[in-house]
Amino acid sequence: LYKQWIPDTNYENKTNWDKGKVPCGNDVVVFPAQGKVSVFVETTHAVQEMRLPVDGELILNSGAGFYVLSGKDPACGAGATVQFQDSESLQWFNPAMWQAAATQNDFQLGKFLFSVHEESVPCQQDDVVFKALSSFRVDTTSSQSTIPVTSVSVLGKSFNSKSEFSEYLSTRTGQMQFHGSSAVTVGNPGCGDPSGCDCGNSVNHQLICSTVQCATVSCKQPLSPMGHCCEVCGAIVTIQYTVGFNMQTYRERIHHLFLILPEYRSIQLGVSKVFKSQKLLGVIPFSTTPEIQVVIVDGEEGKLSEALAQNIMTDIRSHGSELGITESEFQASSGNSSDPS
Amino acid sequence: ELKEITPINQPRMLADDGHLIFTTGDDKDIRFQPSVSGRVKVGDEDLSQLLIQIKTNKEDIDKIKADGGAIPPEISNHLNQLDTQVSTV
Amino acid sequence: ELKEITPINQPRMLADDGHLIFTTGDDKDIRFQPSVSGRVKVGDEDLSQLLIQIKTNKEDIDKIKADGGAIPPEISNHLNQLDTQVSTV
Amino acid sequence: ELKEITPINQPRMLADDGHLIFTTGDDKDIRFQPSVSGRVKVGDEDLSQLLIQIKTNKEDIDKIKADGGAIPPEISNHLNQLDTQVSTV
Repeated sequence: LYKQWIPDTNYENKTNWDKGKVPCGNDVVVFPAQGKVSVFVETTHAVQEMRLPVDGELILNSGAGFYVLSGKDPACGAGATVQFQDSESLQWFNPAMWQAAATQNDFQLGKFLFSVHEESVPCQQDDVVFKALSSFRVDTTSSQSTIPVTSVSVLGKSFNSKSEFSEYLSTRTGQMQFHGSSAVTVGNPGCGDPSGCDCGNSVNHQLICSTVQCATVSCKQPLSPMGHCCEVCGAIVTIQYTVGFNMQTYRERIHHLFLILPEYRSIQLGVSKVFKSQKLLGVIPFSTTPEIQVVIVDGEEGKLSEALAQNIMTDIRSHGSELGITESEFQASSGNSSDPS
Repeated sequence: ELKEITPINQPRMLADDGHLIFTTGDDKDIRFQPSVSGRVKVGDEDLSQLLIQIKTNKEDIDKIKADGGAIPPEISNHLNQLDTQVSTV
Repeated sequence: ELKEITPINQPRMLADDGHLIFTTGDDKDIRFQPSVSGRVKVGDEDLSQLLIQIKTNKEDIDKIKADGGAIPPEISNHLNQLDTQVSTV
Repeated sequence: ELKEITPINQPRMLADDGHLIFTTGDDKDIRFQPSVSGRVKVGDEDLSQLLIQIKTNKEDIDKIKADGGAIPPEISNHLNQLDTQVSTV
């Protein structure tokens, strides 16, 4: 899948300025002296004065630039000191910083995929996207020395060679964009298994969840999906599969059969491969088996999610064998569950 | 996919340890375009004027190399003296 | 309606197809003014130094044009030789 | 005149009476650093070339100051004339 970093350090992004507006011709623009930042400038701006950081850069898109006026800019107001916001604390392992999609085009179309928290952050088989006409600053600190992914695209250039990307990281721009203790490495093979791959982020589970604020849940039996940081109200369908199961096909099938229906508009559904410990006598873990976890939430008590889970179970009963599905069960936060057959 | 974007080739204005640096990517220029009445100045110096001066200097030098510069007064004096001596022999 | 201020007559820095362009406005300059102890450099060259050199060169040329440069040794030799000849006549 | 001085060494771009000014703090340079294959141009002139010319000019001037430039034809003529006169005495 593609995972796209949401924040940017673009000049035109008004949320990057302390006054909540892009500075205009009467303003004094101040970048904090010690903030190491790479700022992307997409268009032309008038400034009264701009103070750059001691170490930092402005990347100028074609047509972008700065000019000064002889008098006041009548459209700008009295003029003020406008400061660029600090972006030091934005962490790679914060799930809220990422959007997921099946194709790059889906980002433009706003077709985002819901994932459990661990998979909201780029998985080892993912292609990481930083928006083409933008710059950013991301803190990669983690307990691991590297963050392996398949590819990273920055400023419109896609890197899938380990050495080329490591060279990019050593450039001035690379060092301003990526800071922190772990090195992002590209060239990890994509997911070659049609039934899907384990994300690989369970090793970072604590770090990921340390950034997440869980909402209080109001359902009878909140569920704890694997890879998620919070209890949820909704339903989980667990699928055992065999040869012939294709995760991408199955994700699309659920979308076409159910998610496009108006009654399911508020549904968020994430499909992932997880490794569940098999427990001997229910206590001692003795092996792990991959299975498919379908997490369904609806932002409310979970009734709608349960209805969808029932629909999915029905579909599996009729078409499971064609889809490579051998067994399935569901649990809902209402307390209902399928008969474990 | 992404089509028209030239990757990582944009010019930059950057600060490096307080130095102000203007850079460009491969094959890309930095151009100063003074207008008829506006000047590009480095400190108090008018860059265009000085660049014209470079060429004037070169032309002057070429002329001196070809034809010699002024005649040093010692030479003139020496020649005049010799003239006098020769004419009075 | 006053929002449409074109930067056309204003001094500006602009990226154009990867080139970085500094354009001055009508009667308006662009100045690069480092601190007293800072320099303006083009690549590895110290532009400030070189601009001073242009003026020094001009002064030197003016002096050569006024007073001549060094006396070429052929001339000195020739004059000495004539001196000797004249004195022995 | 710069309105105020920032205590920190932040490079600045500012408007001064409609002029566009780039400044740096103490001991900090302003550098123009195109890529290896990119050039710095002033109008249509290649600044890097012109900077080389400054040095060439200086070398030429030094040579002229040391050895003299070309021998002015008046001098050559004068000397030849003296030669003739002396030899016919």
